Amino acid sequence: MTEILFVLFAVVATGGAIGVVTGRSPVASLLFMVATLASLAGIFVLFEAHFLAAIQVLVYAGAIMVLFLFVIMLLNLGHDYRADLKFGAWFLLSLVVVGLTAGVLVQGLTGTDEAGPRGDGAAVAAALDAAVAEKGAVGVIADPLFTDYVVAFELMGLLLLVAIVAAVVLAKPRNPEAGE
Amino acid sequence: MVTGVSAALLAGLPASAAGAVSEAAASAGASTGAAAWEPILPGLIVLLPLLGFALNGILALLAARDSSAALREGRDWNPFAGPRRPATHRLPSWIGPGAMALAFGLALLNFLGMPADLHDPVIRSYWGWIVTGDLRIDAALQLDQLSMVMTLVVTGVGFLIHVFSVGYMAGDPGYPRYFAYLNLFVFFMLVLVLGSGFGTMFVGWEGVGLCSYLLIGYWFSDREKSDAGKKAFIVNRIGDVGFLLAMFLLFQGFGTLDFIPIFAGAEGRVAAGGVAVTAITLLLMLGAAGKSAQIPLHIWLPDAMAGPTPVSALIHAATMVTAGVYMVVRSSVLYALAPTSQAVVAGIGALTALVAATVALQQYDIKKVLAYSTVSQLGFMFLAAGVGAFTAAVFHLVTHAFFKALLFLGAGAVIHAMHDAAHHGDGHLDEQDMRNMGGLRRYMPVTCAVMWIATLAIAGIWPFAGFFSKDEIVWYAAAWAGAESNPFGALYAAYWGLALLTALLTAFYMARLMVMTFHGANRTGEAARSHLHEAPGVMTAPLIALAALSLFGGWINVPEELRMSFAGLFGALPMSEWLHHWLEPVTHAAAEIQTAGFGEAARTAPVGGGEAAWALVSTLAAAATVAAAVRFTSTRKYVPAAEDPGPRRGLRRAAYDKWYFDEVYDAVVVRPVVGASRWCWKAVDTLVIDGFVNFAGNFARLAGWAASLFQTGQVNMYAFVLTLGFLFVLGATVFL
Amino acid sequence: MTDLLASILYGDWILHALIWLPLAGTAHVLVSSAERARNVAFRWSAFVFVLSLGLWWAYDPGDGGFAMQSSAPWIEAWGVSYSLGIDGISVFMVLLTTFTSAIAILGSFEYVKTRRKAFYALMLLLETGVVGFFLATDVFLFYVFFELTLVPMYFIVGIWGGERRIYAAVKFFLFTATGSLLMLVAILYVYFAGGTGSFAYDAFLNAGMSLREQLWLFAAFALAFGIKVPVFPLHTWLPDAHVEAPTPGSVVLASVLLKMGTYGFLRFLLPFFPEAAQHPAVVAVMLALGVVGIIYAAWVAAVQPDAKKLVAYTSVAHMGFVVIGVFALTLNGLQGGMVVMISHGISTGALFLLLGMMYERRHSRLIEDFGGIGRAAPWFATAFAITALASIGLPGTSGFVGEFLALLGTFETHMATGAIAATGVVFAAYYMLPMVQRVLFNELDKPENRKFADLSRREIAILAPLVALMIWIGVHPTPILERTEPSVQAVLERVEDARMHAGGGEDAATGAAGGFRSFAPAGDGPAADPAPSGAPAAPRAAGPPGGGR
Amino acid sequence: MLTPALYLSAVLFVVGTLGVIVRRNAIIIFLCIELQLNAVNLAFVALSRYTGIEGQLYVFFVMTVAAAEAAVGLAIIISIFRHYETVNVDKFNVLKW
Repeated sequence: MTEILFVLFAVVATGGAIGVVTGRSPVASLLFMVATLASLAGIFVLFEAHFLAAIQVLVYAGAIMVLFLFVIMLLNLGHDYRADLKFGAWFLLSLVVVGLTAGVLVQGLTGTDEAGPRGDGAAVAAALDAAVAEKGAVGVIADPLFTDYVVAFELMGLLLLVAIVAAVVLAKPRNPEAGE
Repeated sequence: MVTGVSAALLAGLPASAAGAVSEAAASAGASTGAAAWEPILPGLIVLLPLLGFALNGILALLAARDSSAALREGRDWNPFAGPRRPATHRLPSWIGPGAMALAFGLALLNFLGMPADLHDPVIRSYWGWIVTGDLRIDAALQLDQLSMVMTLVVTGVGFLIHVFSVGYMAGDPGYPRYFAYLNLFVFFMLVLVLGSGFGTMFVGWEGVGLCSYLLIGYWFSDREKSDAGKKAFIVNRIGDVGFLLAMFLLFQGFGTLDFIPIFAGAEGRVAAGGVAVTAITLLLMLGAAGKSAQIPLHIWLPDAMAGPTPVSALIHAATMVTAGVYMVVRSSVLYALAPTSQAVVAGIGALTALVAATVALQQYDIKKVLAYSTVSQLGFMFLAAGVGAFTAAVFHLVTHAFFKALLFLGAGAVIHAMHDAAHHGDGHLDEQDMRNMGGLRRYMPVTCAVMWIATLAIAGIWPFAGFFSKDEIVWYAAAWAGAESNPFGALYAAYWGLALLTALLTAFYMARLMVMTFHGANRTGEAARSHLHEAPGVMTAPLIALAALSLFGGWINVPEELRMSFAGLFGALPMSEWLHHWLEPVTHAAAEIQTAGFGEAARTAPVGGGEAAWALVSTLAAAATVAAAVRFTSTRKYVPAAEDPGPRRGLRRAAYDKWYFDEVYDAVVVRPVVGASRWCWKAVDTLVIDGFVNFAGNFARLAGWAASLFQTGQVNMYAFVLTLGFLFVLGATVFL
Repeated sequence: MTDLLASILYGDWILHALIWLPLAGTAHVLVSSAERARNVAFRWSAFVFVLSLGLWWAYDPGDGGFAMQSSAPWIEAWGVSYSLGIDGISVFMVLLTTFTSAIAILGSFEYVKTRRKAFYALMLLLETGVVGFFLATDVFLFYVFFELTLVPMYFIVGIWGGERRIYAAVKFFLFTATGSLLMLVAILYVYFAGGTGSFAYDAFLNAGMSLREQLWLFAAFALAFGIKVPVFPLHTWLPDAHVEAPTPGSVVLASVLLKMGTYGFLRFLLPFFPEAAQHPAVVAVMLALGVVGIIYAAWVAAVQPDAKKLVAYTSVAHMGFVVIGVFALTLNGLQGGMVVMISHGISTGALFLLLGMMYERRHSRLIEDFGGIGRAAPWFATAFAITALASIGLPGTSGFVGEFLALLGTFETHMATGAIAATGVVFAAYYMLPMVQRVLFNELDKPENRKFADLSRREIAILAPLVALMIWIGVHPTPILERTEPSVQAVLERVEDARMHAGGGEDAATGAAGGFRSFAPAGDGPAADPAPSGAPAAPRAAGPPGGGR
Repeated sequence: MLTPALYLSAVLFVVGTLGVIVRRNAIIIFLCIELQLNAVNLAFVALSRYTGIEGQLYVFFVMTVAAAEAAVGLAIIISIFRHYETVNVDKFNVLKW
């Protein structure tokens, strides 16, 4: 069952990704992207990462993609498709390089043991399952986040704050009369 | 610190002990000698002119402050205008000559006190000048017979010329500066002649060159005059390189630069006629040629006439230019050991004497004639030194100092008069051109009379001073030509012939000068003529003193053979060959070496006839030449300089143009060096070296430009390149 | 004086004080106002100079080794320490530095009008760097100070310079940095390959490099110092830097920074790599470069239209004398090199100050813009003439003593080189006198020059000590010579020891022995001379001993 | 199931890369970058099963950064669009030299 679901999600994700790249209009690409994100969330669930799957749907597919959509709408780019995709030699060259990269990546990843890189995959998975059972899907992430990684977590907050301020400043329309 | 060192035993020590010799010379205070003579404050002789320089220098700086302030404010400034000169222009009249008088008096005291049989020089060492490792150059004075004679000449003639200058330079705004330079010159000249080694001598050597430079360019606002000073300095420096190299060789060979150990050890240390001593002496001769204006470095002296005339008298006639002769005589031992060098020195001297005399024949500038005459007479001195007649060289140096100083000062008096006349005359009048003179005898009888005495002296007419000294030189050339084992006998004989010829030329051009200046019709012009006048007493007094010296100066060394020539007049002179005996301690070593090498000098000239006979011949010939010149010159019509282009072509034109030495040097040396300098700058420095440097810089810039081609500004491109890089790194981690 | 200094433990603190007091001055300048900056800076530098004067008495030459040594660990893991010491070579360099720094700051009062605080802060920082360079006895520390001097000079040229200041500053920086980076590599090589485990001077002395290694290391060091000196083909940064630098920058550059190169020769190059230093090929190359530098620079100087550039090229010529003096590897040559360094620092520094005064008055450096200044400003002309004469080595001035000794020392071992170099004396007159003539003499034909102001009191105060020093060193250099001699002798002995280890067969001193052959009396054949070729031959041994003073 | 997940991650990543290289629309390039990030997220999540909870933590952080990046990036795009009236990256080439 899991394998079937994985293949299904994988096919949708890959298809969505290709759709993103080849989508005729930004809105189409965006919708393909949402499909990809959603199927990735499904795969997350297969890997017992329920909390992340939820966030993926809520934040990514929901919030961030809507943000993109807003921008597309704001800039009125919905039906703007003029030679957007670079065909020709450039496309072929890129395809070769990207294909090579894929090949090398696959080559590098081939032989990754089902037991995981350290060889104690089963034990880790068991421990993880036990932890989830004990603390719940959220608690298992929240616990290290607020203990060992609290500094990084706080910095993330700071980063978001900075990003918000930056976005406001950058996107603020300049008043030509103000001379700036 | 002032401790007398008498190195009495030095000369007698065997050569192998020369180390101990220099040690003894170095260790101040060790009195090993038996000589009891204590010189009286010899340091003060040197110090007095320096003191004069310091005082006059301060006055000069103070005066210059006023004059430059006046210049800036655009007002006239003439310190001589008021009824009473300012102190800065009054005091030098006393400080300058005063310092000289004191120095001369002190020198005279020492000279009189110096025992005639003083065998070894007295060294007074003051401080270690350059002391490092095995090199020790002391600031020390050496008093011996030679340096005493030179000191007397320098301070004595120097004093007279200082007195003359008081009159001559009156009216010049730079009056104190002039005396400062003049005093400084005397200081350096005394260091030169009194220095106890080549190192100390070199200080004076370059110092007098500096003063010569400053005094030639005394009127520095005049482009030509400061050019002349520069030329003198640079040409002198060429000679100085020879001097320096000779010092280096001497130091290598002897481990010291002091005279005493070098001359005492020379015979044992260097092979007679060897390469080393020949090189040393030739290099020293290069130095001497530079300082004493011998071919090929004589070109600066005629230009040096740009300086005030008393300067020409003091520096470029009486003292500084004879420094080369002094140096050769001082190194007589070395020269005696290098017969080849001697032949070269004599050859240079003879050639210079002849060439300069021919040029003098065709000059119209009174000072140029005298300048070439000086070069010619210096040639005689080198001829004397070259043929081993070191005493004769010094003798001629002394008499020449008298009569040439007199000639120059006389010319100065003439120029002084002409200058005043030119002020009142119409238009431009070259106050030094003899074509503008003529008939000055009427206006300046004293000057005319004393200059005739000097002319007869330089012409070599008995019984004037020049006769004895010149005759001795000529005779020595003849005598050594006949020495049995002289390898250069034929050469010496040729020198003798040249010397005789030159002596006659000398008589001719000097008589020409006198006639053109003082006799015949006056060519000064109507307006100017009434302002011609005799020089003031402060100028004529030194002239008269020098005239007396020119008249009787030769008596200090009347040859034994000619002693009886005075018999009819005063009875035989009691002091025959006095100078010869006086200088014996200095020159005897050289004389012995020469006699050992060449054999005894001959008693007859190469073409027969003894000393007395040739003396008679030469004085008669000189007298005849003077008479001929007077006749020839008087009958010729001279027009004022402005209307005369000079001789047109042929040898006369070539002599008029000084045999084109300046032009040749300009083409062969000056232009190539300047051209090479420019080439070095423009081609090597700017093009090659900086080109390489800039290429390195530009290469980096080029590489940056090439790399910047990737910077298209296209995000896709960047992403692509990024991916490529990622691919490489990934490939490396996966496959390697 | 010595007792007084001992009673205040002068030797214990003076070296540290000389390095850090200028830095304190830098801080003080930065917190004071722009108007007061120059006074503050001058007081600090004058204070440091007065303090340093005690070295004249407190430094006891002894055996020529380092005196007043002190050491404290700095970076212990690498064996780096803060070690200072002074010997006969560095004592005069330090005195020269403190002296010229004070003079240069005093000379900049009218010249520097903008960003005065920064300027004086940099000048004092530069003094710290240079003094530290001369006093460091730890190679790492020495390198740090060497680089530290680069930065202030770069800014001084680049900010307060003339029109092409950026080009000049960058050129200066790149030239020097190139050399010093190579030297850093060489230092690290000695440190690692030699297994010294420490950057101490003595450790480097005993690193025990093979001849082959030494030659490479020598090349790296020689390049670094040769650029700084500068030696002939590496000199082109100097004229540009000098021309563009402000007067005080030129003064310090000429007086002190160039000496860092030749000081490096004496302090590091010869002692660290003695076998390479007396390798015939190396000696031949260095001497040839020195001689070419003397004559070439003199020629190029002679045709410069820009007075400052002319003087800059004369620096190259003067430093050529130092190079030949050093690589002649004779005591006289080395001593001569030392005196030329001191003398050049004084006379060329003074020349740059004088040129700066000319520039302040007329805003031109072109020789042709002047003429007849001797009439308008006689005091200025007097100072200028004396300085110029000292620069061309007239006897009785400092220049002569150094050039004479350097040439003499060169001539002892390398006759031809010495003879060719001696012609530099003529060319010195060839470049200097025409400039003197065209500036001071000739007709006063330009109306602007009639207003050329004579020296002010401040300017007299600047020039008088310089002129006095030129003459004093020229008349009585012995006190200097006797202080430097033991240290110079120690350097020489180290090279000569290596020569003995090397076997002495192919050494350069055979030339010396050859030079003496002609002096041997006939019959005493040179082949019979048993004296070892390295030792002075017989006649020299008979020279006057150094005793009696 | 680990290896297929990693393969998928790789494929998504290169597809995203291709998009960045070949698209001109800045918004789509952004989307492709998000795609790349998600590909990596997938790898993290897959591996967290075998190495520990940290993998998921990193995904959390990546998402935060992605959000921040999207906010700022989109703001920049708006700003650029105002100036150039286009989001075609070929037109933005002042970022050179």
